[in-house]
Amino acid sequence: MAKEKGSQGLTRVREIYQDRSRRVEELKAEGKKVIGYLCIYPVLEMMTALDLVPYRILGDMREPITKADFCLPNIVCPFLRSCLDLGLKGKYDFLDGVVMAHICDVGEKTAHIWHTYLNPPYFHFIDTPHTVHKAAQKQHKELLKDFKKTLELFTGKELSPGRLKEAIKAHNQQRALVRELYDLRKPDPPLISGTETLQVMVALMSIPVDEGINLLRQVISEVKKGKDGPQKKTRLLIWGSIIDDIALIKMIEGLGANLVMDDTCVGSRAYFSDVELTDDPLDGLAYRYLVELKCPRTFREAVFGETKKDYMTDLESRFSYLKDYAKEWDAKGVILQSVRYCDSHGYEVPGVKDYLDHIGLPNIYLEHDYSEAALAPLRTRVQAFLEVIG
Amino acid sequence: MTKVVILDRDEEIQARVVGPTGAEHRRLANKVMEEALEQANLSFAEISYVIATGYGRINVSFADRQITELTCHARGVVSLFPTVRIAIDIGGQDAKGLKISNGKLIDFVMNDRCAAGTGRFLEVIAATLGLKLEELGEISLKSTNKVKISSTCTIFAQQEVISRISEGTPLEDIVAGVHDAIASRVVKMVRRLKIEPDVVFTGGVAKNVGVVYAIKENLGCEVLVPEEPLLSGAIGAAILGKELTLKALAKGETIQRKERHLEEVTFFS
Amino acid sequence: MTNEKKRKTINRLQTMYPLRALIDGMYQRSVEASKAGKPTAWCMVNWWEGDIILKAMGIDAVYPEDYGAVCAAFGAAPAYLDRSDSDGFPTHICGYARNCIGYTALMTDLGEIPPEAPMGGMPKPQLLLSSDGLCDARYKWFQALGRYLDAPVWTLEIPHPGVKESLIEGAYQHDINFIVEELREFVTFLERLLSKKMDWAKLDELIGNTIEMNRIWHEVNQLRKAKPCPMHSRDFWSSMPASLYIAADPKATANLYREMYDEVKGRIDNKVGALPIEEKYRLAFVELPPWHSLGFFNQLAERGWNFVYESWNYHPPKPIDLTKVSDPLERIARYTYQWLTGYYQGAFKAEEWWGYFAYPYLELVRDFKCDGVFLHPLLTCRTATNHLMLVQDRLMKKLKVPSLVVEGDIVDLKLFDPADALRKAETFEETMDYYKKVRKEEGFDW
Amino acid sequence: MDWFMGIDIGSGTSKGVIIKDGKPVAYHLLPSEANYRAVAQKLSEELLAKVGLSPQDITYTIATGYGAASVPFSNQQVADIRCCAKGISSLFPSVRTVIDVQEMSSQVIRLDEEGQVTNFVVSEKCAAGSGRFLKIIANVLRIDLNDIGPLSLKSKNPITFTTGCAVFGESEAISRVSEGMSKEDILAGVHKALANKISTLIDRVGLEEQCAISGGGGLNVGLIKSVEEKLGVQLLVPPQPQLVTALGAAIMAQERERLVASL
Repeated sequence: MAKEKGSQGLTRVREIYQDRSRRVEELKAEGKKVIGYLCIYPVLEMMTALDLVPYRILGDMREPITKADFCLPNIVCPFLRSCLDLGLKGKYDFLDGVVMAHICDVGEKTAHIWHTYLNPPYFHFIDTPHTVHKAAQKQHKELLKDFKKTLELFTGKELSPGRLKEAIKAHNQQRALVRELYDLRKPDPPLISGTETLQVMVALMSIPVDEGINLLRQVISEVKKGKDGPQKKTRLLIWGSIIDDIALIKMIEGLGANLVMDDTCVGSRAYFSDVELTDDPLDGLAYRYLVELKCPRTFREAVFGETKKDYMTDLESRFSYLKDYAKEWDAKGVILQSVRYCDSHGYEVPGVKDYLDHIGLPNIYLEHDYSEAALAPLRTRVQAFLEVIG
Repeated sequence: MTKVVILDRDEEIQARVVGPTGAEHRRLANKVMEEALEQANLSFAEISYVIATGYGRINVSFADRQITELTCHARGVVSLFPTVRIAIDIGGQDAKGLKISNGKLIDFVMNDRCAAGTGRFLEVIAATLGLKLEELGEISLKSTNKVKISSTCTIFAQQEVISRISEGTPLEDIVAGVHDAIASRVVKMVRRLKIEPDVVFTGGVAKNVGVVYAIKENLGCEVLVPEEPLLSGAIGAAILGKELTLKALAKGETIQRKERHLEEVTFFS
Repeated sequence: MTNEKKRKTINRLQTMYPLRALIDGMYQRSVEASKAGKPTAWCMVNWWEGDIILKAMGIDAVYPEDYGAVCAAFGAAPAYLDRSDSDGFPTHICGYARNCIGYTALMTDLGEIPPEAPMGGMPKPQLLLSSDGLCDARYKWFQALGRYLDAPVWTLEIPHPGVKESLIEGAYQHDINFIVEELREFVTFLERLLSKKMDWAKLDELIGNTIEMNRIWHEVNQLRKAKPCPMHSRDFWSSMPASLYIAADPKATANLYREMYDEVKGRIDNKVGALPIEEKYRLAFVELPPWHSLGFFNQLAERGWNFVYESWNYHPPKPIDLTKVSDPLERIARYTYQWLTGYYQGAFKAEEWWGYFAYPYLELVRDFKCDGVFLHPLLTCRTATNHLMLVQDRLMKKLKVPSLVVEGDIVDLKLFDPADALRKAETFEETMDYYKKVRKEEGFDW
Repeated sequence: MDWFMGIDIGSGTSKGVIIKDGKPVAYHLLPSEANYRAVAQKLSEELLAKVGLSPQDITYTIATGYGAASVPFSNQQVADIRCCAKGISSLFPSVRTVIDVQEMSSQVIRLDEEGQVTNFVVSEKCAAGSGRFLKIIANVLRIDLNDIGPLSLKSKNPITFTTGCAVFGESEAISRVSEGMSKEDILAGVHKALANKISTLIDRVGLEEQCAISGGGGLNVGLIKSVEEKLGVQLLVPPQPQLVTALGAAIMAQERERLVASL
């Protein structure tokens, strides 16, 4: 992109990570419209196809929550509280619109509160189903049709299947490049650290897809040259709720580990599944954005409509991909982490642990308050975990 | 508390010193270290390896290496009780449960998120009751009908204790209740490791016979307590230090060491 | 329940007792059924969506959420909570879930219902029927029970559209179709699980009776607009399970509600309120009460506090005519959907976007002329809590009605502090007095 | 007779005030310690001695605060929030918002011209939102509680406590010290943290000037400064902030007719 002021690759990534909204605010100045989206369930392709810039709404674990308390109590997900807090402090005022989905209860409440108090020019709520039943898939497509209607109303443009397919191709291309980048974490030592990878992911979620593609290309070629990459250290996989700040990753890697793979939503969850190009593009989108996304907010069964449940089969069907990740990226242990008060992940923990113990993969569960300072008490746990798996 | 243990190569204790820990970690580490050297009557240069552990480990400027208290406690406890499977350690800052399988730490749980269930809890209560920490144990054993402390938070438990007193509840019953509160909290946490004998109880709080009793009650099994429960972590650290040194020597590697001097650090000029 | 005062501070309805008794029958029936080798199910509250179908298939269900309240009231909960915690479930998850997980773990260890289990306990189920209605903890929780039970989990979907989105052309229809198709799959599944066919005629009749039962129950509660309010929330909570769980034959239950209607109507005609003394303050109670210290309401009653309405989500939907809908499953779908979206028209007119859970209080507090709202955030129930601050803020802005916040929990007895609550309540009276004045000045009619 | 007594048994300190014609004529403070009954008794003896009265001379006594139930000689108990409002408006009739920072909790009270509570919010059961947090940190830093205010004013760049818990806060303070942070920066940080907590309470009930501070927190110039900065308002500070609630209780005793009527 001409606009990218010379600096490229990882330098550019760091610039964007430091000042996420700068690029979209430039684009706004050029007359583009920017739509904020929460979590990974809103369909990006539909926005891109209408020449809107999707911009991921994230929290800030370095900023104390002060404004959100009057409408979202402090016993709910601190990440969502932080997002709302930033919104109420005007940090997201540059957004022309906001789209949120029924990711979980608190996510749903956050959406309505956002709509009530911040009432952006465009607001849409996608009531994403919580099962993957056939009926749910069909419903999801209907919901995307509704989304399409309000988007068209807002932009005054028609969302044609042709443009949508173009957008799908673009986003699939970006996803392929992300996976290519993740492949560079397979060698020992990995060619890129977990910390830098996270910065890349955050950057991608802050700029238009085409710019993201170019950025990824530059990053990949730089990383392949492999200068000043990480040292050999204990290889770990990290699972759990959102990580949108390098603080935790940096701390873990600083204690003598390389995070070589993740199962989180500012990471593999957002990029590891493509959208199938179906005749009616909405079919592929409806399927991918309901069935293929890995967040535990969705209820899954080993065998749909089974009449007797077998625990291990159930765990296998829900978590075997973690075994594959561990194998492919040669992880020696797994860090399970979740922000406090996250039900979707909280209920999942004993199950994941049972599975990992079953396949003999050492693991530790860390719970944190989505606050940089409150990460300190985790140091000793992580260090001891590394001493244990030695 | 800051503890120093100096071992010789036969793991004989040459010096053991316990001093308070305050805001000034580093300065105290230095002070206690000097005492220990005096006791062992060694010069600092003669110490082959120094391992720092515990909450303030990063602040021990002269340590050759930092290792977490979890690993060190495990090692220390194993050296004292080779048959240990579960070690419970309650210190001033935190409480830990260690699962040990043939001498190695395999799993652990810890609480450092909240003062309840740590020694701090007892300190606060003792102060509230105008008692010395050491007195609590004996007093509680007199209790015939211990009270139930319903608040978890230390600070609110303290209020509860105060109102109990003004209600005229016998002191021993209150203290016994407090001991049960901390014990049940810690035991509940440690149960996640699936309790197997032998269970060893260490840390400053293990000096309190009342808590030892409460822990036994809550576990429903015996617990072993070392003579000097406070030192197991330091002993473990020293043993690990020795092992690292011998391993290095065996391989003929040179050992990375910090300079052997206690730089004076003064924050509070 | 526990520490109930003998002195009469609230005029309880006589017609409440037979309704309250039905819930005990629910547990007995289920245990007997299981002894007799008949299939039993554990259900999440699903607002009649799945209950009627189970009934038609002859399954006696119990509701672990209700059982959480039972265990709290009988003081059996702490042991179960501890077990859940030590099995590695976070301590911040739903209190009912911890209670149920602990209970189930214990039952699995023992191979039988734990001897000390209140109400004879919940028997080992053949089916776990969860729902994503209102709260996603409820299907995560049943999923987690897989650790202890081999019963399959079926999760019922209930759409939660936003107010605006629900009015997009075609949205209503696809939401209904969605539920209908889900229910059809569910029926097929049940037929396979129980290897017997659905008796559609019986289902059709049950639906009719359930809707009629709830219509009368709704009418009973409408009477509470009267001043003084003839029925206290405590009578609501005691009578609610009969409707919410279809604890007995809906036709028989309908008659009990009818009798309750007559008793309440009689009180109104004779100007008798739920309090023996003057009704000084009318309050709405939002969320579930502290089951283990209900005596607290007597102390408030002594101060002239009457509780005239409760969380809308424990009430039946606004009446809706479904007689023209022929497909029984579609009738269920429309009925449950009406329960969730019944206030959407009003919300849209008022241009209030605060969502299906919070908005109804705007209409309820206005229609029942409440002086204040008692918010009871349940520290381990996020779903019940996450919208309360919003309710508090909007009611103040829109209606000049203040809210009193008193933290508590549904199972963890430690979290509710009656002394502290009373201290706040005493002060809250001055606040309610003040806003009475303000509402007068601003031309509100109460 | 026209002497009235207000007794405020707080979790930290117990305070008593005697008024005549609405004017305080004697006050006394004692640490609450363990036995509330004893403290209450001692408190009233000291008070009576100061004005040379005997218990019979007191027409009416109202007890309030955490230990109000343990004041055997009181005629009535009233919630501290109401007493606080009453007390502050007798000192500053223009006050519409009062921030009451106590040992165990903080509360923000909105009041009308008669000192009637129009709205209020009490901090959650969390020591970090109360004066207790300050005590804990002062203790860690080995500084007298009375000195932390002035000392914190020296701070150039206060540290940020992002942690929401007093116990965390303590550990965090310890490690900040060992990182070489100055005591004044840490103290200023604590005050900032508490000020943040207070402003979130304010967000719930709204801020209407004039605004005053009461309770032990009112003795701490450091806290007052950070609250003023955070809220952008001047705080009115009574000469004896920790006595406000006891004073209010005494005044209510005088106005008991209204109270009796309302019961």
